[in-house]
Amino acid sequence: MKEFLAQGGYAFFVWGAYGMAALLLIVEVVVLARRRRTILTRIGRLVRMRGAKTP
Amino acid sequence: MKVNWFKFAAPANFYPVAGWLVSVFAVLAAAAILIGLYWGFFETPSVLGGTNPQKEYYRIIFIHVPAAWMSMWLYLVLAGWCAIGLVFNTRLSYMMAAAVAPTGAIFTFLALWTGALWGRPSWGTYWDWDPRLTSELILFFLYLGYIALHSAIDDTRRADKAAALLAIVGLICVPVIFWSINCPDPTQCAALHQRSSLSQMESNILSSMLIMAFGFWMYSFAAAFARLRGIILEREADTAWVQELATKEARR
Amino acid sequence: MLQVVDLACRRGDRRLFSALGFALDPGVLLHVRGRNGSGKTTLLRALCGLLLPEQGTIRWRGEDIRTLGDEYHGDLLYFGHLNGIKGDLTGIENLRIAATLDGDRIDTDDLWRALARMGLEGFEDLPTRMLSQGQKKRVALARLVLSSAPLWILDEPFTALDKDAVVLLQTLIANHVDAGGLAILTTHQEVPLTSGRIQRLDLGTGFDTEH
Amino acid sequence: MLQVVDLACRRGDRRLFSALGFALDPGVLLHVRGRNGSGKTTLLRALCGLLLPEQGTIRWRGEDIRTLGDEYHGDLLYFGHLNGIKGDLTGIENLRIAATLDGDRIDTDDLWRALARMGLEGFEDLPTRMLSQGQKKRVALARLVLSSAPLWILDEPFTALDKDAVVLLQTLIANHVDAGGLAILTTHQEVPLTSGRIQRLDLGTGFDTEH
Amino acid sequence: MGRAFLSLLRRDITLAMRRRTDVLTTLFFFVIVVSLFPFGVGSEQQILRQLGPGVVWVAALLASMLALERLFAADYEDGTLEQLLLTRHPLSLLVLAKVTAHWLLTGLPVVLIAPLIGMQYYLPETAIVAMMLALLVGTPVLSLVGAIGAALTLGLRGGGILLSLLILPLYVPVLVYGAGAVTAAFTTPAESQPYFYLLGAFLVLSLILAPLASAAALRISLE
Amino acid sequence: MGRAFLSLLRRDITLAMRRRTDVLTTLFFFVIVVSLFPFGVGSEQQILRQLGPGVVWVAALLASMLALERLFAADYEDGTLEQLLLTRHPLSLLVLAKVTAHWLLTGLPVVLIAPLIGMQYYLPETAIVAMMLALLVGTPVLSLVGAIGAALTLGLRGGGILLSLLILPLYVPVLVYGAGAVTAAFTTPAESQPYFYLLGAFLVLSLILAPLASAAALRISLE
Ligand code: HEM
Ligand SMILES: Nc1ncnc2c1ncn2[C@@H]1O[C@H](COP(=O)(O)OP(=O)(O)OP(=O)(O)O)[C@@H](O)[C@H]1O
Ligand SMILES: Nc1ncnc2c1ncn2[C@@H]1O[C@H](COP(=O)(O)OP(=O)(O)OP(=O)(O)O)[C@@H](O)[C@H]1O
Ligand SMILES: [Mg+2]
Ligand SMILES: [Mg+2]
Repeated sequence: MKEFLAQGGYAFFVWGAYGMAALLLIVEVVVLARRRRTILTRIGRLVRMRGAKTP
Repeated sequence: MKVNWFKFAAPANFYPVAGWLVSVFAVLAAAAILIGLYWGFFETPSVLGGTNPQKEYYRIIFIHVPAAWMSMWLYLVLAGWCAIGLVFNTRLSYMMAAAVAPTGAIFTFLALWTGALWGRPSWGTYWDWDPRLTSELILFFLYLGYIALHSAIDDTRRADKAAALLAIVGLICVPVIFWSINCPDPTQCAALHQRSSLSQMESNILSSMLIMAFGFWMYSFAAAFARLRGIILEREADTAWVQELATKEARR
Repeated sequence: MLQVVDLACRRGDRRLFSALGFALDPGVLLHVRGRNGSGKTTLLRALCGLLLPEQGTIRWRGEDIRTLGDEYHGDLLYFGHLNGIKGDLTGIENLRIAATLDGDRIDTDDLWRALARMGLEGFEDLPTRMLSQGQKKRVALARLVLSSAPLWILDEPFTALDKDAVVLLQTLIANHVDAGGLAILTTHQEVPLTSGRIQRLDLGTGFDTEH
Repeated sequence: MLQVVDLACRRGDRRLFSALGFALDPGVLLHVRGRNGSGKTTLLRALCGLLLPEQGTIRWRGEDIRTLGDEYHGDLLYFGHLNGIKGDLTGIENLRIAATLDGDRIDTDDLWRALARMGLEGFEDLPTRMLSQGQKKRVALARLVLSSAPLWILDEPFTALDKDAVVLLQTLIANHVDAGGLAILTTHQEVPLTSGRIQRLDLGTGFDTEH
Repeated sequence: MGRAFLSLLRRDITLAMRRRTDVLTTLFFFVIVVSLFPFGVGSEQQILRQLGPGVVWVAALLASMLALERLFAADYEDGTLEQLLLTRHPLSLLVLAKVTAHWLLTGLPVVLIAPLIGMQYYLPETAIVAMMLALLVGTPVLSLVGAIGAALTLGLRGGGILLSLLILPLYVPVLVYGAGAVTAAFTTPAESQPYFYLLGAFLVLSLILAPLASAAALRISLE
Repeated sequence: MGRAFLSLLRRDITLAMRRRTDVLTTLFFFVIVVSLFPFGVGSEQQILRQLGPGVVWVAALLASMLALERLFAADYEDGTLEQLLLTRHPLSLLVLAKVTAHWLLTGLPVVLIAPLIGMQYYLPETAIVAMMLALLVGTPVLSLVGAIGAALTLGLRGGGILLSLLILPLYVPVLVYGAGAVTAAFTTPAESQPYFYLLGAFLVLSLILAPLASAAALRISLE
């Protein structure tokens, strides 16, 4: 295990690369999921506000 | 039976289709990336001998090369949607373009970042003004230009068209730029063209890299469609179907 | 001559008007009315082809203005909220360039006469940046004196003008319409429009004012 | 309260007016009239201290405004031909900053009320660049609702406003004057000014219009 | 059509001449940027000579770009651009007139002052001649390509700096071959010929495409 | 008074944030200008290292200057500047608020990205640290001094380029000592100390004088 993590002494480079890749992709996925939800709740609020005003 | 493809060009109809596509591509991407990583880390020799003495850091190749490929491919996709949008004036294609751009920029950045981390152990420097690296940097600037212009204009219709025009101008310029950097001395261009040597690669490495590339490709699809769904919702906020959807989601 | 069919325009995320349709014959003055923010400027810009409407077509002499393109522009004279004159050029220079670009061949005497007609005698040779608000507007409006375009589209042309200039502009518009031209204008001021045939178009209220 | 003695202003190489003198007591509305280019804007800017007059002094509560400096500015509210609002900020934000810089401590509810008073309900949260010409003007004028400055100087405040807004603005000015404030304004429109005491000042004709 | 072209060209030149500084300032900007470098880098003859072509071209790029920012902006703000859109003439022709005026006022002076700069950087004579020629062919390309960016960023806040983000990457080929031509001419002038062919090709290409693209961008920006 | 300062500072930052790109674009301009040079000069490590400090400082100068152009211009055009003049607060305080916002948005990001640039130019680590410090002290001076020029050229056509003519010469001392500090730190960090003292002195001086001068210039420009 230790050996695997060490990557033959090049841990910084290998994990640096993979770390950044994982970070960016995960952040993108999270941001995308969150964005959809915030948009929907915002629109929902707008609809409710409008609904309250008309009667 | 005749399928009316134009029906799907309406955002309202495409929204549920996109939702379905997202899950399909996400599953494919996850599978390919997991397989590729396993193969890449455990089934490839840790030291390459012969003409290409690389150590463990060659494992960066499994993200470096796929990311570089995706960065270029996605720019083509971006420009393609932009061109379709400008010619046929379809809203959905502009939305597609806007959905692809950030993912493309991310992959471009990844190619640069991983390349830099590879360059240090391999060439002894993080950065070099090598043609390939430089043109990737310029591609990054083109992506950023598209995104920056799009977000600087807040009338979405205008933003779509202006950014689309920029992407296409960029596309016309890309070959010129690429070639000018690759060939700073026009009298000796021929000598500079042989560089990549995919065929000499160890077959295990090659196949896991190709699997990773496939995974990244599927990931791009998934991310683009997911973003597209958000964009559709944002832009169609005052239509009945979005409002219905929003109230339904809120109740849940 | 000008025909508008089922027009709808959107600004930002609000639809301003839809299913708007009207037809104008030569010799008509159309007065577009509506509150602040009701979409008058938007409508006029769409009629010029400066803004792509969300839906609907605009026809000039039976043809879509999108296909007519520059040909339509040749028949059109538009005044927006901005004056469209260069502050660094004199009144004469501004007018000469505007006339040349309009394709009118006009000699210098005509230019001087037009400016004099607008009450700018003695100011023709000053860079327009040195003029007062109303004088700038007068320079811009001098184009109306020279223009041979059949269609005038004027967005609030009376602002900043003093009483004399308002009367003068009314006369110009009346003459244009009486000679078979077409004019479309907006104004909040109560200006008695003295032309033969006036049509009115009321745009939906943008919002309500309480007081 | 405001006293003008032997004022002369020059713009470019023309003297616009000279030996101008008047004094205004609290509760007076001064209507400055004159043709385009007669020097109304110039006079107003000189009264604000934005423009150094060629000759003469302007006194506020007995002291020269040059020596009063920023203290005078605290008592003053000026509207020029430009609106003085940022297109990228919303109406609320614009108003809040203006109020803070004026030194008024105003809570957010007051801001919303002021905009509602100006008929901008529903538009408070939009960047003002997305508003129509008249709506922008309304945002700018909302400062009048909040202001506690005794001296208002307004250069053509009625342009671009629709009828409702004109009436509203008239009411605001009348209230201000009735409460002992001072207002100086120019306008070409025939607006019946409904305040108690109105003084009129006619600036010499800038030039003549023939028609 | 020719009359409209000429009239607009003359207008823009008159406008610049009215503020006499306008013409000179681009030039001075160029000269100052070029002269700043020795302060930062030191004044060793060998280094400066190597730097010369690159610095001159980067400075020319920046000067062209800086002036470009105002290419349409002034017309946009006072409403004359709107009026240009509504004339009977093809917009791309009018754009070409404006770009021509812009080049005459900013590109040409840079070409003419180049020999002086070359001397500051101890360039050999052959290189100086090549530099003038390269600038003569290259700077119009900069103006033409930049016009697209200027049209796209019209009326946007922070337009100037956004403009640089958009068009500087597109300037790279001109920079590479422009500077390459000068460096190649250090010894024998003949060696720089291929560079000139390429620069010429860029010029032809951008003369054809850039006015069309700028016109389209203007229409979008004014919507 | 503090409230007015903060409120204006917050306003300017909000304005920039509204267009999220605004903050990033200055940065990218800087990065792009720095990246252009290798295209013109070639990519030899030895040359680039020598160029590094000079290029970084010249690019910082230009980035700061370009953004400065709009420091007062936007407020001038929409009439808010007029209103600022007519508040009860001293104008120099308000100017200082605007300059502070400007530096936070343009100077600070440049300082933070400097290490990356240093690597592109193969600078040694000591030099990179010195570069960051020098930029941290030097860029506020650029903003402060530039504000005077921005105020003077307000409302003039071709202001941007006139501005550069006025203030670039004033920037030269900062450039010389800033680049000097970096070069001196190539070997031993201690050698660059005197440069830092000088830069610090410039900063104090300009903090005191520049707001006053800019305020005076604004009053003249608006008359
Ligand atoms: C910061 C940028 C980059 C750096 C530092 C970098 C570095 C490297 C290194 C060190 C290798 C190992 C192969 C060798 O040693 O020759 C490599 C391989 C490769 N790179 Fe990059 N690269 C960068 C950007 C790019 C870009 C933009 C592309 C795509 C156009 C790319 C495509 C490839 C490919 C296809 C290979 C594998 C093929 C082979 O040479 O065997 N790289 N890269
Ligand atoms: N910046 C300037 N430089 C030189 N002269 C100017 C300048 N601005 C205005 N003038 C001159 O001063 C005179 C008065 O201008 P001013 O703007 O005060 O007029 P006004 O009464 O406000 O007119 P309007 O009703 O058109 O607004 C004008 O005749 C004009 O020629
Ligand atoms: N650039 C823009 N972006 C988004 N929305 C806009 C824009 N310009 C105007 N609008 C919106 O469009 C509506 C109509 O604007 P328009 O300028 O057409 O009104 P108008 O009838 O001319 O009003 P006014 O009498 O005040 O000139 C306004 O309510 C405004 O909110
Ligand atoms: Mg309007
Ligand atoms: Mg006036």
